[in-house]
Amino acid sequence: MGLDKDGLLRAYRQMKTIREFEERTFTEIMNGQIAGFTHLYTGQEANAVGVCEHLSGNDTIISTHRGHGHCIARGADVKGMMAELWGAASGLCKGKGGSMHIADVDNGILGANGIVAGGPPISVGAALAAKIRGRDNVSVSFSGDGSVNQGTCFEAMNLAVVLKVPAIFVIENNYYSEHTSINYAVGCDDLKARTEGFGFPVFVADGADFFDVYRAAGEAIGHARAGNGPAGIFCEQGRFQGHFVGDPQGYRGEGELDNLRGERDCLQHFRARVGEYGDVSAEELDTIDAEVLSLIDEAVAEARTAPRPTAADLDSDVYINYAQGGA
Amino acid sequence: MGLDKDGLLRAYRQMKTIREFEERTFTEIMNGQIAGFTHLYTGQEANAVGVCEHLSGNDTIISTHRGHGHCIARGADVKGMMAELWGAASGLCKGKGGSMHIADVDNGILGANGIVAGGPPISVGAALAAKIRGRDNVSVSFSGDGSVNQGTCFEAMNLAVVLKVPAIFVIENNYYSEHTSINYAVGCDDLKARTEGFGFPVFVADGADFFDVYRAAGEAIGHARAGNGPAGIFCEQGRFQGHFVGDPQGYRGEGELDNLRGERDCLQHFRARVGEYGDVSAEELDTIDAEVLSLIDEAVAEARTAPRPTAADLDSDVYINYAQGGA
Amino acid sequence: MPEKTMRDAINEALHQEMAVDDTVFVIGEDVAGGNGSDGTVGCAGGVFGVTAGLYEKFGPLRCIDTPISESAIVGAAAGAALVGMRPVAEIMFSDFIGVCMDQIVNQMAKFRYMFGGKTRCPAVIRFACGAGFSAAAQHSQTMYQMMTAVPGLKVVIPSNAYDAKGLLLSAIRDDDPVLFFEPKALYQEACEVPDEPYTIPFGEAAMPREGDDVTVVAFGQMVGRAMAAIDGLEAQGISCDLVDPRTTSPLDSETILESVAATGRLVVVDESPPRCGLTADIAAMVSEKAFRSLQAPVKQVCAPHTPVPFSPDLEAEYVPSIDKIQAAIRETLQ
Amino acid sequence: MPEKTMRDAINEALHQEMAVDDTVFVIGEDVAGGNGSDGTVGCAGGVFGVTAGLYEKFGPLRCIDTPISESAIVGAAAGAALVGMRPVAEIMFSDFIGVCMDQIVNQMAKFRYMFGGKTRCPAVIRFACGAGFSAAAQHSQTMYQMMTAVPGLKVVIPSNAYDAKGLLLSAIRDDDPVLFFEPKALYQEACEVPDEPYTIPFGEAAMPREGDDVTVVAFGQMVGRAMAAIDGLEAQGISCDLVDPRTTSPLDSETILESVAATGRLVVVDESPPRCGLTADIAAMVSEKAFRSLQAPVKQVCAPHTPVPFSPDLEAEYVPSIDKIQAAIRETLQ
Ligand SMILES: Cc1ncc(C[n+]2csc(CCOP(=O)(O)OP(=O)(O)O)c2C)c(N)n1
Ligand SMILES: Cc1ncc(C[n+]2csc(CCOP(=O)(O)OP(=O)(O)O)c2C)c(N)n1
Ligand SMILES: [Mg+2]
Ligand SMILES: [Mg+2]
Repeated sequence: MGLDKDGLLRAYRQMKTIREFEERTFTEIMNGQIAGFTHLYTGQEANAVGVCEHLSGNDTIISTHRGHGHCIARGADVKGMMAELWGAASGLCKGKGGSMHIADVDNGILGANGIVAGGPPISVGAALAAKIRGRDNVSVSFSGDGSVNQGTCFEAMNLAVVLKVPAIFVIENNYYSEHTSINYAVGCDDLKARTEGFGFPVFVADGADFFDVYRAAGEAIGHARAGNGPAGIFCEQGRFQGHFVGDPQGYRGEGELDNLRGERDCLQHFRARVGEYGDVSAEELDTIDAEVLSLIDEAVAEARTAPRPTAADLDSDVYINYAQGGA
Repeated sequence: MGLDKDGLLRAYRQMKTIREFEERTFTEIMNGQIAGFTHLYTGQEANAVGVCEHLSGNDTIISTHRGHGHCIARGADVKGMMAELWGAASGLCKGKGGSMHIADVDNGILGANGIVAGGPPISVGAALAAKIRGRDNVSVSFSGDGSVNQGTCFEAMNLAVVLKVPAIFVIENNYYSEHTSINYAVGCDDLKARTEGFGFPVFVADGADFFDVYRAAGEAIGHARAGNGPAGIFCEQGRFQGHFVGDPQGYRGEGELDNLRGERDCLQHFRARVGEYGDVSAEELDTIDAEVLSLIDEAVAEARTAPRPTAADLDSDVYINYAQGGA
Repeated sequence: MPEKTMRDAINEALHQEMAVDDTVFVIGEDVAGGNGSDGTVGCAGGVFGVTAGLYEKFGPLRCIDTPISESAIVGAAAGAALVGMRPVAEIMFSDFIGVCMDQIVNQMAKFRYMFGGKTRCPAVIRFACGAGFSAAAQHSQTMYQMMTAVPGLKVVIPSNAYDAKGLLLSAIRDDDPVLFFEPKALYQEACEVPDEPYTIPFGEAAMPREGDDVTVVAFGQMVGRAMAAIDGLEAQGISCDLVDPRTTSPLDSETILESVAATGRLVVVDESPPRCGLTADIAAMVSEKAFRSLQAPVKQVCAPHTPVPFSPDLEAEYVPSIDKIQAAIRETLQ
Repeated sequence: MPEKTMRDAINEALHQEMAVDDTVFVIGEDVAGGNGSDGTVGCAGGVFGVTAGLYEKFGPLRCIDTPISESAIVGAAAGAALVGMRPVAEIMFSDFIGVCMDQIVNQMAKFRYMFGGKTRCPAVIRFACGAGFSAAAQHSQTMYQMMTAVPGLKVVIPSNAYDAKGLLLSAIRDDDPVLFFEPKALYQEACEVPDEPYTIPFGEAAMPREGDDVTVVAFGQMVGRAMAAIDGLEAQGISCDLVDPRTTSPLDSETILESVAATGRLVVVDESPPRCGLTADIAAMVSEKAFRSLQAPVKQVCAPHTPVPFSPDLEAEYVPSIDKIQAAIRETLQ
């Protein structure tokens, strides 16, 4: 496994933080507290954390419209994120970005991204930079099962192979792109094979099982860090919520959601199986649960009362510098 | 084979017409007679003809920047094409399109296309129309070995499978995209497998061998016409000219061009092997050669003296009708 | 007459035209919804519900879901149109023109010209556009100003449900490619809309307010605000012509110029950023053609030169407000 | 001073900046050429030869060939820039913005704003643009007018070799994303260009002609024609200011306005089509801000509202000619 006790506890804390962040966000949206389009990551936490626990230093990620989990997993400030959802001036993006654009570039987060498959080409660029500089860092992009049908995603995969750069393509199959099943939108029968056809290995993981994702991610990232070019990670795990908050989910089969929440919860799974990997007690995890809950409470309380941006903030941050005569 | 004597003679005539059209175009460009960017199909004639001899009626093709051969093979008027290269008002596109936009939509030619991989999505649309109408026609797009790395090409292939439409993807591997080898630009080792990964069969042919292309195209087109969804045809054959007229071709290996012209000429091959497929004499082919040459001579003579478009023609044909107040 | 929302008016237009013309079909992401799932096919009807019921009524060959492949969607529409169909493609947000611009700008728009006038491409592409949902920088742009710049495209921006229905029917029957921009902030706005099909010709502006002092030209979402701004100034004795061009390409410059000839003053309102936009386009045209009648500089009221911000507070500052429109009107009267 | 073509001046700027800053690299289709072949790697140096010699000098990690994947090229530049590199990507023809617009318009341009000002994206994208080669509708567009509409992008259009070198060095050193449009008709045009590196600041127009009667503003390829037009009018006793903005975003509106304050007349020349373009942009700005000084309507001289035709005869009619520019200047004096 390669995770010591601290590592196991940290991984759990990260997953739990994502879960509670998302559940609370859901509540606050239903309360009318948060504006805009918000896509929750609830249920898929093990994907993000299983991958990001391998990252540090100059390693970067680039995320999707469903980005909260990836950002938290890579270490984004949770309070800054919550404030951002509220559109507060203290938000990670000063309220200018919102849920779909949370970023922290200096800390390796090249941003959530509102454009499906907007991220993979950019990720290849960060990977290319690593190669040019002779660094061993990797660049991770997350894509959904729907996103892989966008041309930009294919281009990025091929270019990464051509340039042999350390780009990691994480494909999160949650079975749907919006209201459409992967069975329909991906024409071929075997998405893993289609992806491998581009010329890099894809490691498959059960996204309900943190330990399995962590293993697969380790193999993929190890491959790339060693200078062997790109690699893929293919995680299967349904989302517990609708595509966006408010989605009536008419595409779900009977009992599908109950089954997901009941049988395929990565937090439950972690608790049930962590003993195989280290000496972690239920109490320790309970303590984390409580800490996480109070962190989220604080984050919400602060976001709620944080100052809002004003008209004066509107047109800053478009350019770093705009020479004389700027618009 | 399925080609009777008339069919064999027609196929040869088509290939020869393309060859002479291109050789003459080369000469006229060198003479400064033809403006613009022109990409010649010399050497690849069997690809276009081997495919298009299966087409008729409502079947459509969409071509590339290297489009003369495809258009002639699908039946475009050779004189209209030559006049178009000259920018004459009598050109197939009234001089407005030029080499990269030769089209004859009413006769199944949805156009050459200056945008690499611009064609495949459009071809899927024509195929979709066939399916909606319950017709058995097919829609063929041509792409080069470089073009298959453009995102639009991947999107089109996946969508064709999803919608199960009779789209035929012809991939012409002439080993280069401009100055770059397929060995570099296609990251994986097996382009056929990468393409098949999208979920349709790809039939491989030797592009120097008309009979082989005709066979592979028959299988692919038969598959699609029968309602089984898209299919691919993969032809390998080098081009005898540079990427465009004027290309210094520094990427060629020693003897490469001599070998192509000497060993892999589809016209020579046809003459050498046609006896296996039908009772065609060298004299009959010689007659065709002479007829083709005089057709091209006439086409050039007419193009040279054809009236040019004038300022009055500039802004017609932008819209079919533009209601009051148009720009 | 029954009141209908813009969403329902568009939906009705689609239902009616598909019923009478079997070359019309819709294609896009989740225009049906549920395909391949264990749930209900047709459950979505578009993420804004605009194509609701089409799958049930016309089946899978005429209400076609796609993967997330906008270039392929537009290309499929373009190709089908070239061979005689009348596709209505949906690109969910106009911002996504970014991933399919080539098929719109270099293909559809140019076929007829490049092919010497020997073809037609009667495709319609529908987009939800504009700000107002806190949808941030990649889901709130208008984009119609950039598309107005493209010869070969017709560009439609309805400002109310009535116009939306009539303009969409015209768009589908038009033999040229038409981009149809639906300000998403207006989907829920209702007005009287006849049940029967009707068309509104392109290139004919509407004039929802008439007055003497100032000409106001506004687009899409801004028409309602301009109306409110004008109504609010009535008490102060200011009266305005309000011109809603409805289509920006073709543009009804006559109506605008006639109005300016009478008022001598012009305010142009759009929610896009200022550079190379529609407000400049109109202002330049009027400043040239009505030079002698203009008694004051043409005022442009538009968004600042910034991406659309997420924060509701900032977004409210970003989109031209009634106040700002009124201030501009007053300024031209000084 | 030595004379150099615009191609060579740009090439020199790339060589010089790559020599002193190892975060600079070039990436694009055939910027080296020959990769994977049995021939010579580096044989192309770009299809217009602009990147010639960079592969030989700086090797495969800094002169990077790519597949035909423009979205991936721009994305790669954007991503590398986000993590501190200074990529110079080449998109062969500006028309191909169609297949990579999202990465330019929705990604690069908006990072800084969306991310609350906490990042920078110092990428340069170079494009060959404009008409003049009979390259027809998909290889002759300018596109810079559409990109000027996009907040977050800086847009540069050099009109001669000297400016091209200085502006490119500024572009590479700039911390914002810069789109650099090279009028391909000018690649072979030469003028005096110093051997040393130098920069030209953005937002500062050049004034290659000075005069009293009319202000002419022209962009890119049109600057030379405007110069010829103005020189030709001298004999008739007409003298003009010629403003070459050099960058359209930022735009040096001061210089334009100062000139118009003196002349009272303005002609704006660009080779793009008229709608929502740069001529309208400038005309509207001046008509508003210099309303009282203008003694005649602002004249826009631009292409018609059509795609670029192939035929050399038609293309010659399409692009604004010296005659048309002179006619417009004379008209403003009537
Ligand atoms: C280019 C583009 N097309 C469409 C959309 C609208 N959209 C947002 S999310 C989404 C579905 C994405 O599906 P998937 O990649 O599987 O990710 P998931 O939502 O399942 O996490 C769509 C179609 C978009 N944001 N960008
Ligand atoms: C989108 C786009 N990118 C780049 C080009 C420039 N270009 C024209 S042809 C070509 C190479 C095409 O290679 P391939 O698909 O193998 O076709 P071939 O020329 O070999 O027939 C390139 C890069 C283009 N026309 N369109
Ligand atoms: Mg999904
Ligand atoms: Mg090739």
